[in-house]
Amino acid sequence: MNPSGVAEGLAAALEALILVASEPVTLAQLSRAAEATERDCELALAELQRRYCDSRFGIEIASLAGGYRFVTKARHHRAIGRFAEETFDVRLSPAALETLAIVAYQQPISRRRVSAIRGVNSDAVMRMLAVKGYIHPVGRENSAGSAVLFATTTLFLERLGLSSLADLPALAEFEPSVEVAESIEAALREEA
Amino acid sequence: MNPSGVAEGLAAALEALILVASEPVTLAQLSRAAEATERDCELALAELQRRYCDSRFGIEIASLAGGYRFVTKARHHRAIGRFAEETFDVRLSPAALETLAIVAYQQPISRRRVSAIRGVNSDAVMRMLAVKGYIHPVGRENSAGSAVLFATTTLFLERLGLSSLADLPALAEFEPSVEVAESIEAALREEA
Amino acid sequence: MAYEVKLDIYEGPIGILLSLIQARSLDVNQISLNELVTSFLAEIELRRALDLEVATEFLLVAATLMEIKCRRLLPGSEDDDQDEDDFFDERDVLIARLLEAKAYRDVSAVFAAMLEEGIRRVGRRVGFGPEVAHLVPDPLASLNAERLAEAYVAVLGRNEEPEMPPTHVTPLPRISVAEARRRIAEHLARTRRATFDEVVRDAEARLDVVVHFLGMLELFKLGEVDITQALAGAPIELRLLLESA
Repeated sequence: MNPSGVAEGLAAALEALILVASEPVTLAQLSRAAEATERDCELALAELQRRYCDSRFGIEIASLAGGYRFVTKARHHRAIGRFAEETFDVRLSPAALETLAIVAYQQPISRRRVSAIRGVNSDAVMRMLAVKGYIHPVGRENSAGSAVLFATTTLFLERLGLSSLADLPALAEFEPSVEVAESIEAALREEA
Repeated sequence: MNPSGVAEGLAAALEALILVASEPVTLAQLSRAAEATERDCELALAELQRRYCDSRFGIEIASLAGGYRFVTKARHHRAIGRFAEETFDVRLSPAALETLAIVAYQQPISRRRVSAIRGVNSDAVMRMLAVKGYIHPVGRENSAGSAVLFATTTLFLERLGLSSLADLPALAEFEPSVEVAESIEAALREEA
Repeated sequence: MAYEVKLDIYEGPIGILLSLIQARSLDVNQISLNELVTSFLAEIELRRALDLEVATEFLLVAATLMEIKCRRLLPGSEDDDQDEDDFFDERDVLIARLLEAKAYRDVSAVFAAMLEEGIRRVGRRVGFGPEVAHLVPDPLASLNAERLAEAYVAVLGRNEEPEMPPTHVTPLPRISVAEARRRIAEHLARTRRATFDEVVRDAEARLDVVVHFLGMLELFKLGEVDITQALAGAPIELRLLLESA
């Protein structure tokens, strides 16, 4: 087989592997399964990704959550919405979004700690997020019996279109400005 | 847009639909979701299937069981086997066991309900159990569009050496032990 | 109230207070603590049926708010410095919590936008198709009926862990400030004079006392009662000024 034939065969194998994975597949996993170097895999993947960029394709290979994964192109979302099997509904309530934000930035974190930050019991919301697959238990605070700690999942990264947690918006940019702080303070200072 | 442009857009939409469907998609389903006639869909599908015949692709669109689905080409099965060995390690067993137990005792049951009982998203485990033939879809909750319900298969009964579901162990024998009751009580006390 | 704030039932007191403040900060000069407290108490009223833990959080915030309000109404109170320090600490803690809540709320709006975009590209979650099913190792190699039953019981048992343990059992205030005001007015209509202690003799919870106290201050503002207190800590005496209709 000539070199280009090898590369072509590798690309096809990687494509097959990415199809059967139900989560993003890492370069390391692909390299082991295809018995090829990571370098060769990267080249083949770049070729694959380029191929699917063509508008004739309704699908593409995205780099998400630290791996590669087949996804549909955005412009077909309405057709998919009509097809909606178990519904791909991901609309989250403001409370769920806030909770998710706290877990994302403070993970691993216990339910109790999330509740303390939000100032309201968040167990039900946390449970819902776990059932939906956005967060999952990753351990316990100290030992058996202590509070379960939660972290975000790869599904969370995928749905937000992030390749890793490092790509989350910097929280510092969302810290209230001095004016906001002052207006809140003023609200609590103003005489009746 | 010229006729071929329309067909191209349709083929891309069908491709996207087939990619995300967890069961083979019928022509009727595709036609409804893509808002195109079945005749147009058939033409676009033939074009799609032809495209993936090219050996550069590691995947193809098969028509089977009355529908269309993406499958991997046979020559990549060794690589997929290595990937499967690595992915489905022993860690999965407890999750698989729990999930199967819930389906066995509460069938027919939707994926969502199983996730709610386990408290973590169980879609991937449910799919894997279906792939291994332990469970299968048996209908929908109410009508088209509502959640698919799953039940255990005869293979499941065979593996357990049971002649029917009636032979599943009665649950009364497995009521929570004293230790479990005590640990729950302790948790309550600690909170107070 | 002229403010239409859509409040989420899971928002909690910090979230609600933040929403109320934000709705008003369109015009910072118009923010009135009085209104804020009134709106907040109205929200509490709406949430009476909520679980106890939520109630407790509401109480803590309400108590802080009311304390802030009382301090403003009675600027010349002669509390000692320690009290004053505690008060400012409490207020600062409340402000810090509001600011933290605001940061997460703002970033969660970005999450919402990202998710909105994310759902347009649906990932394949199908996993191994039937053509490669035989390659997947059996996840339940050592399956037997007893293990299955044990697993089922274990899952159900785990579910029984209380999600919202009944930790604090402080009840919500049973009455609103308006109602407290009416009760005080009724009391004074009968007796013309009373001490605050007499008015709140039947109050069961500390917050009920606070609510009555606010009611009393409102009556004072309306010019319906006169309030005197000889010394800090001495009984507060109320005297009816007008016959209520």
